[in-house]
Amino acid sequence: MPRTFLDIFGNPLLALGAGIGGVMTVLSLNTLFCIWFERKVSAWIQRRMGPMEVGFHGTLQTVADMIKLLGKQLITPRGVDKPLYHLAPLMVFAPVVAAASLLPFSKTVVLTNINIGLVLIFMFGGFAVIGIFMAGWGSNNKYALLGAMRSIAQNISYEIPLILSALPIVLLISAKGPMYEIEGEMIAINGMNLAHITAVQADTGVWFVLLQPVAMLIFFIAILAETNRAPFDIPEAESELVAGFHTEYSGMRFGLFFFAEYSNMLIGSMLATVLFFGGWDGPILPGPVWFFLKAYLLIFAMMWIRWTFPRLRFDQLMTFCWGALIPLSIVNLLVTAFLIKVL
Amino acid sequence: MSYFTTIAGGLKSLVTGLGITARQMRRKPVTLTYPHVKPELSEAYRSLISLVQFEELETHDCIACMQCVKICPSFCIEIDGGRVEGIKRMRASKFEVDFALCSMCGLCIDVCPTDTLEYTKLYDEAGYEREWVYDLLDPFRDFEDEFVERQRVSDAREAAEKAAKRAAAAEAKAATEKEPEVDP
Amino acid sequence: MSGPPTLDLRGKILETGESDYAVDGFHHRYSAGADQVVAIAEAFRASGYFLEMLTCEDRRADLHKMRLVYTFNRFATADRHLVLVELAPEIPGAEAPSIAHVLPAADWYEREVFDMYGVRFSGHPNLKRILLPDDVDFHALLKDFGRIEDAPDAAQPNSESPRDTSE
Amino acid sequence: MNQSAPDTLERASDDETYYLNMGPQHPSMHGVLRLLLHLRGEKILDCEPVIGYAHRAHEKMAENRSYIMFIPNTSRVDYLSGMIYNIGFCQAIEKMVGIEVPARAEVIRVIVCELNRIQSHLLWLGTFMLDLGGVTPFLYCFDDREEILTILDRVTGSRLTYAYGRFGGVTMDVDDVFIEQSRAFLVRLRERFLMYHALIRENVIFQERCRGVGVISEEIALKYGVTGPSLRASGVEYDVRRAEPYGGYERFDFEIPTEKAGDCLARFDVRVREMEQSCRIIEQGLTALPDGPIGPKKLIKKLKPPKGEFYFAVESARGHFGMYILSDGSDTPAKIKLRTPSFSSLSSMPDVLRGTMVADTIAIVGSIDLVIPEIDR
Repeated sequence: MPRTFLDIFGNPLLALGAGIGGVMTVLSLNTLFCIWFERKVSAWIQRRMGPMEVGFHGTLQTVADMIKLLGKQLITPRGVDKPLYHLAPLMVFAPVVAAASLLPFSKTVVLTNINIGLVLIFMFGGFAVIGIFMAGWGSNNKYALLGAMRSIAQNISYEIPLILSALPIVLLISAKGPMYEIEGEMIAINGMNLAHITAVQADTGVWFVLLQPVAMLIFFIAILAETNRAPFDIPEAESELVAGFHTEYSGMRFGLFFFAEYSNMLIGSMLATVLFFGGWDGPILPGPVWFFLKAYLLIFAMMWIRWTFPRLRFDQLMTFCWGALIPLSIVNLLVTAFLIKVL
Repeated sequence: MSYFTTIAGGLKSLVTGLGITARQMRRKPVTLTYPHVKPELSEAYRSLISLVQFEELETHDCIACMQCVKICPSFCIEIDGGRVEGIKRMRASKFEVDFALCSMCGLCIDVCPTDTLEYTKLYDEAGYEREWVYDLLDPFRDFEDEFVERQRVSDAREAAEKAAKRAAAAEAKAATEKEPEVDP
Repeated sequence: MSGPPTLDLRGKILETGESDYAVDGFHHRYSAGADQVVAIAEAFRASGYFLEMLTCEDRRADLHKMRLVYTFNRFATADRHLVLVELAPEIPGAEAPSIAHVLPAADWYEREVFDMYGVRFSGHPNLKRILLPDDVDFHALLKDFGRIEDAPDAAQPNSESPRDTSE
Repeated sequence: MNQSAPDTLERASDDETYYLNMGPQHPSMHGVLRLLLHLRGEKILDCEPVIGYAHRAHEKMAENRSYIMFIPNTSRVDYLSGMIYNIGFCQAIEKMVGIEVPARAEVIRVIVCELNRIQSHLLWLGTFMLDLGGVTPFLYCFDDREEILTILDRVTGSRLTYAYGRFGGVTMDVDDVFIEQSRAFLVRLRERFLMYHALIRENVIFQERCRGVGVISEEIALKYGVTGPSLRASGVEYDVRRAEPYGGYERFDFEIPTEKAGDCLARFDVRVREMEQSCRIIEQGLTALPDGPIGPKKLIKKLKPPKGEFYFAVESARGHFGMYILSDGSDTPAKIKLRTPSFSSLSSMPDVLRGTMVADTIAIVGSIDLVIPEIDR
């Protein structure tokens, strides 16, 4: 089983520092890359060129933008609820860092190895809603409030199919237990341990996307909704709510929301990779490379979808969740449970 | 059952959409990186106006007839001018256009009797003040005296020729008129 | 082109004028008094016509009147009725009954006429300015407002020889 | 996904009701329209459009300059169908004064007007998709629109505010390159229609957003004088080009597309089919382009119109554009009233929007194709 940072560093504070440093580096680089990549993907789809000026094919454009954002004045509008307004970006941003530390990115080394990793990730995902609502309420702006309202309803609703579509994986793993042999080592297997989920897929050579295609689809759609990506970007629907919950934010506070959005995308894609695409499993190339490659392919798919479809209306979004995704995922879960019991 | 067919149909339409954008993704961009690559302006492009330099005159041919001043919907043209000592042609002495007001409608060019107005190809000019006045005669000032001199000479020659012709005609006429007298 | 029979308003209208569609674009032309406007609008509404346009003319210079111009038309075949309504020349003071409750299209047109000419419409649900800001104190399309001679240093549009200094 | 009927809503001013100023600065108000929404949650109780932010006093300007000097103004009233307005104004004056237009100029006018109509509809299609959250079709539409602008730029010298019409003709003649380019464009556009159909019309999200949303019934249309594609989507076959043929349209063979439903989807369908019809008209025009002059030899500057009232209407991309001209016999109009279609369409909005949701507002206002400067004049 992989070694954690605690195993490597020995000292918990040192491990914590190294973990946060590592996660922050990865997330920052990811944000810088994703913004550039998103602009490039949209440009390709729309037959434009995208950023071309700063650096080779505009690669340094986001760096320049980030510097610009850092240099901008932080405007605090009159009439905002100051504590909430100031705290909100941090509340959106902090759970992202915590969630990112749970993902097993390689076979040998991980940041943490917790038996309830899956639950924790969903929990941190749920935290972000509080930050978004604080932003919406604290801004004292009707567009922001509408955006926040939509966001809460959407995120809470879509957590259900998200979890329901992850459950069959937990069942599949648990069905292999209680003890399972991985590379000659017997371990007490746990369906909610992300490292175990990856390890089982690598060991059997069957990625769960083959066993659970419906769950994969539902999970992916739910991830889109959870990360407020088009066609589910109604909390920040540009053409309706100007910018939704972050309408009143400027400078680096706005930057933090952006940061959180792209980090959420990465975490969602990584989680999907772990659950359905075998995580770091793959031939020739080292594990982490495969891990990030798969995650970025999923991110590319998310961008592709965003730049193809129009946006759903709020009530349609909810109908889609409660009328299609949740029943489907429940049926899928029951069928999986039944088949596991029978086979 | 219709529940599932609806979902399937919807999914199919979404996949079709993704296919279309994927096909577009493989094509070349249609945009230009503007300051580096400049689009070609069309021949007829309407921009700021200027005076034509006629080859045979070596200068403009504005005769200060005020047609453009009268027709300009933005009231942005101001012309001074009139008769110059010694030549027949009327000449403009001031042709000021306030381009901050000009809307490039082209009425002045249509109305010009001597066709001495034309569009330039300046597409990125901007005024920085409320009044952005150019005197279109400025590029021609140096030629003006020369032109007037030349014109005076040619006018004089023309006048002389005309006078000669007239004299000849008068003579001929006189001759024809005289003839009957001579004849009998 | 045949279509539904044209609306006959001669009983209700004071005066029927001459009109030739091929020349001026109106099939029928009427003059009416301000008190008849609502009845006229109701008649048009009942026959399936829509209010095509409502505007006003400042005719104080020649007719010594303000004049409202209504045109009604229908979708089926073109049948344009021009109704001219003469009002008192005083601004403020000229007033006509509103037809917004009969034809809601008139709501905004009447507001525009009020905005631009100062003609009031009695019974209008929301008679306030529509295009100009609420706090201006003029009616922009009246002939005595903003004539070009008032404008400083503007060329005269129709003078024969503007600033011809050649003489 | 059904909306409750407007009459089930009570218009209360209790604590639950709040007001939202959508605009004048808002990403999808297409300029400077302001909608004052009375909301409860996301549901619209009432809506009050506030206009006038782009008022440029075109009607006042008209009273202070001669007829010919008003020509450049016309294409600025509605900058998206500037050609139709521009040429429509010339046609109105020609009819009033009795100026003959040569056959070639007439056909050229029809062609450029229809190109302009397609251009306007393409821009509408793009911005409508933008309102619904689909950014990519917007850029595809602009790509196509760019072709039209290039074609028109070649003959008029301008891309948006054309000032191409003159009394009795047009300013510049078209050449073979124009005909070639236009034909090539029609071929290209017909291919693109297939793509738009698959990418937009077939898309399930698009259909969900549009079907049954913002129904303008025939009743509402009649009450408010809504015209153009928005009216034809409600099942009324009214098109000025057919009802009161002008400028030689009676010689062209085209259909007037109508739909029954009156919702956003119907308006979408009507506009797309109208573009196809415009393609047909252009094709006929290009084939039948006669030789001859394109206008009077000398620019007609001074007019002697008869005294009296005149009305002339053309079908702009948004509907019935009427010009009421009062002439006092001089070279300056005593009054010009521009009856613009968007004005009527927008005035019907409170009735249509009541009972819908905020997201629908955007879709509905987008689907009726408003050009704010045209409303404000």
